[in-house]
Amino acid sequence: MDTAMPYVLLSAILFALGVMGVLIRRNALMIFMSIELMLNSANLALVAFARQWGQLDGQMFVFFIMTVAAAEVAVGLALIVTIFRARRSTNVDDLAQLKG
Amino acid sequence: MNQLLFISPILFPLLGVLINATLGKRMSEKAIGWLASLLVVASFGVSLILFAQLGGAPEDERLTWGAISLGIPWIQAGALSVPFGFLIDPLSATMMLVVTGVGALIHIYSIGYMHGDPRFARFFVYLNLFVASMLVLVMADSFLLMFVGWELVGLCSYLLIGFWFTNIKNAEAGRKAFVVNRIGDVAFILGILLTFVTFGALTFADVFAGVARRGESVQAAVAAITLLLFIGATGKSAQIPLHVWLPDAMAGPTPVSALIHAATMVTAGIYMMARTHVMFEAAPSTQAVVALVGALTALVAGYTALTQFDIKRVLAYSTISQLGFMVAAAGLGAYVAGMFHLVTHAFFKALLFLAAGSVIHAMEHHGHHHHPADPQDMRNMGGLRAKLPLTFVVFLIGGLALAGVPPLAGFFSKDEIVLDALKHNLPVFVLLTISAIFTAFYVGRQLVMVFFGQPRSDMARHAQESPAIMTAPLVVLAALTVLGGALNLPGVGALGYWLSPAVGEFKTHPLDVGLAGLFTLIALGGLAAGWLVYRHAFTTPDLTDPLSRLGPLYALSKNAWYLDALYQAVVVKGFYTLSSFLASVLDLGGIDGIVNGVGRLARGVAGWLGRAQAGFVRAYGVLMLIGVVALVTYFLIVGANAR
Amino acid sequence: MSPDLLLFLIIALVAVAAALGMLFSRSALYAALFLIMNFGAVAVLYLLLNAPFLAVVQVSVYAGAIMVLFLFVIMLLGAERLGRDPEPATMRWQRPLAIVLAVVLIVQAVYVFAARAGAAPAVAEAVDAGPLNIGKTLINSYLLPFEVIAIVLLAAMIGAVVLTRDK
Amino acid sequence: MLSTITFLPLIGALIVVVLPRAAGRAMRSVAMLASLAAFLVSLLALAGFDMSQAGYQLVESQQWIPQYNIGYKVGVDGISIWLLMLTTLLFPIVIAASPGAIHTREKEYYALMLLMETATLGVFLALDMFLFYVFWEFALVPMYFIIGVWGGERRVYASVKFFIYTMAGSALMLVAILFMGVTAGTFDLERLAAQNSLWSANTLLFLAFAIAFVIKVPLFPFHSWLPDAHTEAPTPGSVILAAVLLKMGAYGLIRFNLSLFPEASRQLAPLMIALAVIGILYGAIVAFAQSDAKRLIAYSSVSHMGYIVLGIFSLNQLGVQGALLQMINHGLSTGGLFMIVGYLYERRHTREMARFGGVWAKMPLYGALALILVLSSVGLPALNGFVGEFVILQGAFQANQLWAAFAALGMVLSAVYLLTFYQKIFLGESRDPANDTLTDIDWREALAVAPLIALCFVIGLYSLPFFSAMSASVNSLLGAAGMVMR
Repeated sequence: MDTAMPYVLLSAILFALGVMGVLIRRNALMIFMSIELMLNSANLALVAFARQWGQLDGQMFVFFIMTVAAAEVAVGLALIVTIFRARRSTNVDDLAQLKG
Repeated sequence: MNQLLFISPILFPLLGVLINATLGKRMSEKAIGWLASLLVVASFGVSLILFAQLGGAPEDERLTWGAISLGIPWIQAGALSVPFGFLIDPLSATMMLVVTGVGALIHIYSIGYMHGDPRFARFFVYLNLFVASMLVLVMADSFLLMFVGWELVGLCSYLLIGFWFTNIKNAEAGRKAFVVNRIGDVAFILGILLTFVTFGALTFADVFAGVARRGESVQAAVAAITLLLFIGATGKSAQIPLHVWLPDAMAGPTPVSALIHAATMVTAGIYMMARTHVMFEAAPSTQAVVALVGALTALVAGYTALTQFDIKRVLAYSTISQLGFMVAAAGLGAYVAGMFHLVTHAFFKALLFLAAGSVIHAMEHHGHHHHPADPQDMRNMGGLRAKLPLTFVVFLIGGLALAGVPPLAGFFSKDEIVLDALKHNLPVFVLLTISAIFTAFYVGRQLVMVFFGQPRSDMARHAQESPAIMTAPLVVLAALTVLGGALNLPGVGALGYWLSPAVGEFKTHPLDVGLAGLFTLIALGGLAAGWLVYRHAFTTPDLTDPLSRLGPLYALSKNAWYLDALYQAVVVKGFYTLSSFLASVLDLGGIDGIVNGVGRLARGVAGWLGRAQAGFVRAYGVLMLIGVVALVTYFLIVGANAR
Repeated sequence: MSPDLLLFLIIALVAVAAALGMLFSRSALYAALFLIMNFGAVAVLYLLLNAPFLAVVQVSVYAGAIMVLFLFVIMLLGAERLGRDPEPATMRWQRPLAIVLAVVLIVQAVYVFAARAGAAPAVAEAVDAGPLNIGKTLINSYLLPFEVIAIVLLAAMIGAVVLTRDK
Repeated sequence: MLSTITFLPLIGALIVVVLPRAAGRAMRSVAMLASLAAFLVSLLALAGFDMSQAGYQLVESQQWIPQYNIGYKVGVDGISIWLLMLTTLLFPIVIAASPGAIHTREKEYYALMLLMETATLGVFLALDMFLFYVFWEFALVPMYFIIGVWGGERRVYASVKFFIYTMAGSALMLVAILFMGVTAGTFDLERLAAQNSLWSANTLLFLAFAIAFVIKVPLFPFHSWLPDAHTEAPTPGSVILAAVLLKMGAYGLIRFNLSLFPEASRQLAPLMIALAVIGILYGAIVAFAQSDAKRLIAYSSVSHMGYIVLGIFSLNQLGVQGALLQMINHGLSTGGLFMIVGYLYERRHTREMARFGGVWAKMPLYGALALILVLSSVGLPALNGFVGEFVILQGAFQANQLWAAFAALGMVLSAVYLLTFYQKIFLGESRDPANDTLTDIDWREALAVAPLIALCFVIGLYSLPFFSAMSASVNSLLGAAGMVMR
């Protein structure tokens, strides 16, 4: 294959699916997973571009994004657990107020 | 040094203002009163010295001899430069003597009159301030500096009319005087603005030189300027239609009425016209207006004075009427006659007012203290001839002078004015003649009502002569009233020749015996008529005026031609209505309404949008997505076009 | 059709299928498993894209550590069965709209690909992306971000502990 | 030196902030000292100011955001020198008068007051458009809080209205500033003015600036925030608002509109003159109908500020100089009047004029001082107001005789409403028994207004130094703009 473009297309499709997931699911966990999917698709695009231009920087970015994603998951899950303890629910529609 | 001497007449009373305003609380009445009076006397003394020095100067130098500038400009911006410059020429020197001389007498009189007033010191502060301001007006060498004095005397008038301010009526009279004067002042200011735009200068000398040099080319401008200046004069000198403030100004203490509202301040308009006669003479159309307005004022006010009961109101309308004579003289170009009448009027009208003050003082202080009756109502008087012999004599002298009985001062000065009118302007002559008849009549009426017959109230019955400090100035003024005519006797014309460098060509003429006879007859006839009509009036509890039988004619006079009522109904009411309409409807409802309306609209839109911001994360997400899709679509389209 | 392309298509299909499976599975547990599958597929794609190191990291960190964390939480909260909450009245428009928009986004992506992919330049020469080279780059050019990201991880760890601590 | 003046109050504010909450006395002293120090240094600046020079003096220039050629540049010329003095003079006075009006949250209050001084000084001294804008917007914030926290009953409404109205006005100005700065590649005011041919006739840019400024002035019909803000603000806030903040707008009109857009100024001068004259008469007539003393003075400001705009857009030497002097005059007399009304409010807690009457009899000194300020506002010769008004009218008369004649009518109306104001409160008989216990002002209160009154006389009798300091700058401004040089 002499082009990385199909990878980019796939990345876009996965990204869109992730967006859809964020928007149609109401469970905070599911939304969170969809976000992971989106991040992952972005990573794919970056790797594809790195391949396209024959440089390592894209891969470096992916490395950092993965690290940040790990941190994000840790904090995000901790938040979900805390909220679940308080509300007995992981439904984001129940969280429409900006107060505890 | 010379400069200091020249302006010291102004500085003396100002010193009095400073001392009495700051230390007056801790000084005794005597100290306050004499300090203030002596400072004005000092002013008078310096004025006399200056007058003598001016007289010693060669005649053709008298216009410039006393021109001084303090060297520091008052206003200097762009091309506009107004120095503190003063001018002592025959005209202003004469006026200075009148102001400080009569002023000093009235200061002394006030020591007695204001005795015991809780704001004694303040009264003398105001009086001194007035003298200083009036001298600024008189001595100014430029329009703008004259305007400073012009406004400041108005301020003093305001403060003194409302001197007993706890009575709201006095305060309102003061405000009315100030506001009506301000209307005239705005015209004055516009005249000054136009003068500067036309001539590029504001000093009298420069402007007059400009008028002389440019002649025809500035005629229209000069006509407009003089008309505006004259409107200013109608305010200050109480000419129709702006005369309505002066009768109300009688709310002030009587010495104030004598000094400000009879002898000096109200004559400022005539003085100003004499000062700027070069311009008025270059504007014949304005002069015609001036003469007519003056004569009409003389008639209208004289007619009103016929039926007033308040002793001071009679004199007030009489003042307006006499000012009308002077203004008419100025309009006829007879500035000497006008100034002559100004001087004699200052003597006899100050005398009349102070004598009236003596009467009121006697009525107030020696009658019942809890009198419900008005001590100024002539119907409560009567028979005071016996109680107040000295006051009676001086009042009689003043009254006869006012009526124009020879050989008192008023006769000669009035005679000169009507002679000029007869020569130049017949309608004005007719109006002035009728007015003279009225004058004699109301003087007779007043004399009878106040001094003859029997006392008609307890106050009148218990009246006692005023103290010497009040009567002494009366005697001096009476002497001046008797001798004042000598200033400018027909055929001699001392004052006329003295003033002529400043107010233009003068040539005395011998007494016109026919005219003098006619006016003597008018004076005596009017006095007799007043005597006859009022000899037995008001003796019964029925207090109606014998003249009330004239019906509408009486009502017209009694209500001062309904002018006050008209102004009240149209101008004052109209202003109130306009003001509350603008404030509540246009401002709060309209302009502020629009502002708040925009605010409400914004809040409405925000509320509508806010419902989308209910906190549902997924809703936000969709909105974001809409944005993303829109952006992508946009770039697709742009990209497509770019290719 | 080259073998590369064939391989790519198969794996891409797996990835998309897994994503869809995650999207529409009723159970969070299944969803998580579908996501792991997707991540695995993407890891293979990394290999194809000359990123072996990332592929390994993807499997170990993403599919391994992160998703295990997810599974723990799901089981901890007992939320593996997702209740069918009634849609709030004001939000009824939201779900269809989201689907439509997402589809539009996909269509746009495909359109761009169809219209423009032919114009894309050929891929460059592959560089050495082995662990050694990656490590060198990381320590040389990306030292500061590397340090920063370490702090971020530390902060996240502390934050997670603090947040979930029982009062 | 100018930076010292500008930031001395800021230092004072920082000190106030770290003081303990209970140390009210120390806070007052620090605030007083900081503002007095700024005043003293500004006196030095005045002494070092060369009146014959037209350009900016005591300039301090520094790079700030070099990427966009934004600099920190301050300087003073004949146009701003007296505004600088007015500002530094008024803040100590206001701080001296504050203890009577402010009883809560003193720490925040004094800190905000000092911040306000820094901001307003910055506005008058900034010679970089961007810097100017920063100070301009920053001046809003302390005033917003001063009205909103220490104000009267409707303080929240008034402060929000004040903030949003003026903020909305300056939004367009920001756009214009950015546009011009980017187009010209510099934000330096001097360099922008030197190449003003780029926008000289651009009415859109003119309006973008003018709207921001006339709202602040405020010019009819953009005045409706003013009565509310003035009425609800605490006394010191009203004084600063009237004396200093309104001047920012008029100053901006001269500094920016006249020098950057001379051609557009000339084109739009008839409109501005018409609005100014309508404002003069309208403000006066509406003032007459007010029953609240502060509202009356607020509308009188609308009227008086109309004179200033009239003078500015006469576009001649007399008009602009008169306007500049009148800015000082208005600061002195209206500021003084607000303090006077404040004294009464502190004693009686009402501003309804109908509840007073005969106060002069109870408070002789107070009545006399109030009368002087009223007369100064009325425009009585020998006091400051007359000099300014006359010079403005003379300038306006050269520009347009008819409008000037209408403007002169304002002199009658000002006498009407101000004397009515004086009469309702000070004359006649007391209309409320609560007035019986009124006591005359003490020496501290008298001393606070004394400088204002003294200056009223000084300017009224000896305006020479005031005019001569500004004439060179005004001359060169108008000359550079190619305007009439009369």
